[in-house]
Amino acid sequence: MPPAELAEGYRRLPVVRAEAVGAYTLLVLRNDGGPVGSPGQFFMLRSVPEPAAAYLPRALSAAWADEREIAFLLDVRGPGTGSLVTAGEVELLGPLGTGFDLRPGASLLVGGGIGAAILPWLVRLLDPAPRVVLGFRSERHAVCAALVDPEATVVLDPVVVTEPLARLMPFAGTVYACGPDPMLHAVAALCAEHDVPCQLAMEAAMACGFGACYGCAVRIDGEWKRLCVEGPVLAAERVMAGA
Amino acid sequence: MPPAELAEGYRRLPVVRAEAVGAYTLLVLRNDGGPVGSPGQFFMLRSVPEPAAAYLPRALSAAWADEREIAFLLDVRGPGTGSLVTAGEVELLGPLGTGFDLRPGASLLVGGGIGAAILPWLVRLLDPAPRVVLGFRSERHAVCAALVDPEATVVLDPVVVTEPLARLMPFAGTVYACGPDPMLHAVAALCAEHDVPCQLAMEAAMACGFGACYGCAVRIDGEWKRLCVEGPVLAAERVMAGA
Amino acid sequence: MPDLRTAFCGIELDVPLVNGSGTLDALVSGTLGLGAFVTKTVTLHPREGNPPQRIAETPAGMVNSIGLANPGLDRFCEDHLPRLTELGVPLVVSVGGWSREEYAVAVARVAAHPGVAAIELNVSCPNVDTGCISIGTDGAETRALLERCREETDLPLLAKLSPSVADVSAIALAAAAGGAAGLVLVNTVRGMAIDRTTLRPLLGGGGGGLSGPAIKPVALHAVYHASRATGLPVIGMGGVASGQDCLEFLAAGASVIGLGTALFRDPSLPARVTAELDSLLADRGLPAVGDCVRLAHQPLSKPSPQLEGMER
Amino acid sequence: MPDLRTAFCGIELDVPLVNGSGTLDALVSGTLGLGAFVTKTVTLHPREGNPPQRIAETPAGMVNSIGLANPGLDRFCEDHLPRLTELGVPLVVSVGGWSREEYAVAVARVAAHPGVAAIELNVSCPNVDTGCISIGTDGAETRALLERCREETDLPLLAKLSPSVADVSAIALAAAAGGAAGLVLVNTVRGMAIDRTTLRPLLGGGGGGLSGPAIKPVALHAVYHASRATGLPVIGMGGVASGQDCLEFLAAGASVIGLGTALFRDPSLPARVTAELDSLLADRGLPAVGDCVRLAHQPLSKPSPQLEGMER
Ligand SMILES: Cc1cc2nc3c(=O)[nH]c(=O)nc-3n(C[C@H](O)[C@H](O)[C@H](O)COP(=O)(O)OP(=O)(O)OC[C@H]3O[C@@H](n4cnc5c(N)ncnc54)[C@H](O)[C@@H]3O)c2cc1C
Ligand SMILES: Cc1cc2nc3c(=O)[nH]c(=O)nc-3n(C[C@H](O)[C@H](O)[C@H](O)COP(=O)(O)OP(=O)(O)OC[C@H]3O[C@@H](n4cnc5c(N)ncnc54)[C@H](O)[C@@H]3O)c2cc1C
Ligand SMILES: Cc1cc2nc3c(=O)[nH]c(=O)nc-3n(C[C@H](O)[C@H](O)[C@H](O)COP(=O)(O)O)c2cc1C
Ligand SMILES: Cc1cc2nc3c(=O)[nH]c(=O)nc-3n(C[C@H](O)[C@H](O)[C@H](O)COP(=O)(O)O)c2cc1C
Ligand code: FES
Ligand code: FES
Repeated sequence: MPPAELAEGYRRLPVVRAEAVGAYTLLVLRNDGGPVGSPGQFFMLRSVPEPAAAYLPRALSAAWADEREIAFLLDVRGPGTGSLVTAGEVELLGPLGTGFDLRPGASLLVGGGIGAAILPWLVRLLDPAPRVVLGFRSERHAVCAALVDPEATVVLDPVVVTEPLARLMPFAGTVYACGPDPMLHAVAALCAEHDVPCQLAMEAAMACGFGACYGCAVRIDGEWKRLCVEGPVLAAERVMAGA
Repeated sequence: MPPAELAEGYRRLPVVRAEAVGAYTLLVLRNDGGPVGSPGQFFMLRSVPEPAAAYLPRALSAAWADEREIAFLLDVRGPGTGSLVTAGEVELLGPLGTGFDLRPGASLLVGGGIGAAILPWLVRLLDPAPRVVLGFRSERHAVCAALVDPEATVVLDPVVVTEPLARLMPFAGTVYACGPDPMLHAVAALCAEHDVPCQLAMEAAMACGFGACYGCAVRIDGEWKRLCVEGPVLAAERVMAGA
Repeated sequence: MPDLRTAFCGIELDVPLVNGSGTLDALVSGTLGLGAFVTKTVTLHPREGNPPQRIAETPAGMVNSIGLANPGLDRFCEDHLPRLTELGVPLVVSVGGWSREEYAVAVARVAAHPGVAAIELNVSCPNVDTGCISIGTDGAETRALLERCREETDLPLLAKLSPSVADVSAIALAAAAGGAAGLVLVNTVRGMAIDRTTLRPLLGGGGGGLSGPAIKPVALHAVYHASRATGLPVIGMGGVASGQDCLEFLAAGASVIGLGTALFRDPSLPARVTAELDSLLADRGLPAVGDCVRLAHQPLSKPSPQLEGMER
Repeated sequence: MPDLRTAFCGIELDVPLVNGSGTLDALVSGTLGLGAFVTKTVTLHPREGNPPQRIAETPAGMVNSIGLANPGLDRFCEDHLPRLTELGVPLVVSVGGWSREEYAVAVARVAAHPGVAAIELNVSCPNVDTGCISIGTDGAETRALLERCREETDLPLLAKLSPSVADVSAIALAAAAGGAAGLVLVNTVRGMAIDRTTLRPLLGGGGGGLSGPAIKPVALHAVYHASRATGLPVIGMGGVASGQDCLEFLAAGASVIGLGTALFRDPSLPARVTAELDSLLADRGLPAVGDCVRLAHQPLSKPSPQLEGMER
């Protein structure tokens, strides 16, 4: 975010609806025409009025977004996400960070758990239509697969996404992945093995989202670097460097 | 409150309405049939969900109350009262402390500012109907006088309530007063001079309301004592002792 | 049903919950389901306490400047103590003073009373300028105080310490060396409130002590380090408001949990926390509350039954 | 319009607001309307910082264990410093170290650079076990450090102190005696977070530093006492989140206010606080921000224009 926009701070948006999608919750905000960025970037969100139990804002990447609405798919884990899905209004800062770098040619999307949250938007933008492989903990968690791609290949625990993925290797195109760290590392290793370009959308605990707190340290280029500044989407090589 | 009831803690009640009464706000709760006590006792209130800006509950005496509704007249000063008048639900503990001791015979009610808040209920219970003298900072603050008694004598700054009160002395009955400390001391002094029995409803910053914190110290019997345990309504002599 | 009974310095508690000294008057409100009752700190001479305003609300907490208001040792022993020993739960008496001898006199008098389970030495009250707080910031003084009081009684002596020191472990070790049977951590954190209108110190006593959820991380730090350093049993407190908070204090090294400021917001807290603790232990498959104590001192690589069935 | 300009140790600020060291990277986000910029603490050698998790949310605040991540003096001076001096606001460089000589080397190198307005000595980082924090808990060490660094530069030296000591005034007096031109109060309060699932210390560094509104009363206490004890100008911080908070810190003795954790929640904070401060001063009829400084040190009986038109 350019410093001048950042200095204007959070903007307040009304919640249009918050509804269960299996084990997750879809939160839809009415956008005021403000910028939404691109898939893989993220926003910092907090609910209004300030909840006593969640002092810090929460990082979320949009499931889809345009000038009229911004949607998030949430895994409600604690007080921050809990207060967001019951709020009437939320405040949001962003888009922040660097999203996916959409490459020409074929694409393969890999999502694990709530990592699937940010794929619907990507699916809409990719042409030709991507292949999608998703892994979930349970049927309830897998309900959201329909939001991403009704034709997605879905595996459930104990099967891991790298199983179907391996069968698609070597893939002649770009792999875009989002999910828990161990999954991302496995996907990156598989892609490296087959020399397939791969981008990873990562997560870290974030206090600010704009490079101020140094809280979001992730191993990048073999060092602890700020995910909100370098990512959250990173070329797989940068994550694997020295790993 | 008996220990066994106290141990059950706060009870949650829905807000029926919150409406401006001049400079003050009337907050009406739907009671669940729970105990309401008597005029001059008080409740501790907090809004739901917990507001980030008000950790402690707030002490309020009811304007009137029965098994169906409990009403409070509030002077919105800070985050606690502010969150109460915008809440959909509140939690309340009480009735706490000792209220007015309703004496047979004639009565005279004196209220200063938001001190008038607790008089409507008293007016309803007293028989014969009391004389009422109220003092306010401005016309806007005086609007609530109608809730207490449409026939009340109302004075505005810079006139003080002790002016009309002095003209009613010696009063052949009991004086019940609520308002800021300097007013209460002046009323008590006037009553003492004329040997008129007088009860004062006092205020102090309270953290708990049930004798636990020792925060609500007031000069009583010439010592710092807990207002929530000894009062909040006190015989004027106890307040004047050693003052 | 997990077993919530706990033995602390030889005292048997039905639930591992006590009040923080000065945060409950059981003679007014009963003990609300606590496993033991701790009195407000009593001093040799009666103290009226500080003039109002005595409390100020702060973010997620409050600052108080009560100033050790108490009836003094004589009236306490004659009037209060007999009624306190009838409460039906073990009784801990908190004493404070301005010199070693004052403490020693108080300890001897209180210990002479049947029905007192332990004596807590408050060497950490921030609301008096001299005396207890200055003892509790000095390791040698703390040790000497414990040694002197040890001469007066065989009852367990507990040292209540302040987190407002550079190294709480050092003070805890000194208390241990002096013969403390257990530690009580933490007292309030030194703080101050400024009146938003007059812009002068808000509290009658000038400064005050910060308590409530705001100080929970400070308290966990003190409990963790003092417990590791001394190995003594600890009553842990500072901002506890839920069963989950209790679990964290137990893991940090406490074996009994103190409830303070959060009681002011909710007198049903002991009952609620007991229920929450019970179900949290059951979820983890832990048979007794003692199984949580000091977990945070052990590396995670050890087999950790308490994680079974848990998901991040 | 009240005059918000402030002179602090000879540095001219358009608004009396700075960031707390380590809570803003101006090279990424700009200075957001602050009156001066303070760098993250730089050390002689590069530091990667602590492994994650580095931050934990707590009631009305957070605990961090960043571990002084910084590029080291060389890269800082070559790469960062030239860009930082172009920000358009006065620049304060924060330095830390593990010995007096390390600080002295860093001070000399930084001072050699044109465009540095002052140097802040961080003797209070809770996220490293030795070094700066152990200096800042010891008056004699603190004084000797200031004296040694004084030899290297004529730039104003500011001492950034920890509130996690028994007597912050004593450390402040030692810094003053050593030649500190001003004080920066407070660094984070020592704290800890326990992982709610594993029940082990949550932060990669074990313990951490508590910041945010939770510590505001602790910070006000430190500012009030250190300012009274030394008479030095103070940059006051700890949980500031509004213009009203600023007023309280000014009254307690600060002449410049530091914004830290609250910036994480709201990058528009400097602009909002400036507007609020402006209108609060106007409401009180105070012509300049300096008129608030140290008000809390004066008894209320003095004529108090700042109360005119105010009602409790
Ligand atoms: C760039 C990015 C995009 C994200 N997109 C989504 C999304 O689309 N949908 C979704 O459900 N979640 C997403 N997350 C994760 C989401 O931010 C966390 O689940 C959320 O902050 C947890 O908050 P809580 O109150 O539910 O839980 P709590 O556990 O109470 O959170 C407590 C604190 O821990 C921090 N924290 C701990 N672990 C993490 C983590 N792995 N990631 C982030 N914060 C953490 C939180 O920020 C907060 O400060 C994203 C995270 C990042 C960094
Ligand atoms: C027994 C009793 C009955 C009361 N009845 C009423 C009533 O019917 N209507 C009404 O409007 N007000 C009443 N009050 C006063 C009311 O409690 C305070 O105005 C209110 O707590 C202020 O909260 P706030 O968030 O608006 O303001 P803040 O100033 O933000 O309150 C901050 C803190 O200061 C405390 N505090 C400071 N001064 C006082 C004081 N004089 N009294 C109580 N708390 C104080 C509050 O409890 C709170 O913890 C009563 C007080 C008492 C003790
Ligand atoms: C109003 C109040 C009065 C207190 N009085 C005493 C006291 O007399 N003696 C003592 O040792 N501690 C006293 N304390 C400290 C508490 O016992 C407890 O150690 C501290 O408040 C931290 O716990 P909490 O955050 O749960 O309140 C008092 C605390 C409060 C808030
Ligand atoms: C994430 C984080 C990193 C910090 N890094 C430093 C640092 O490098 N050097 C320093 O002197 N203080 C550092 N601090 C302390 C702040 O500058 C400030 O003194 C403290 O956070 C209190 O202010 P606050 O409550 O407004 O955040 C850091 C604080 C935080 C929260
Ligand atoms: S979230 Fe604060 S630096 Fe990345
Ligand atoms: S309000 Fe707590 S003792 Fe009276």
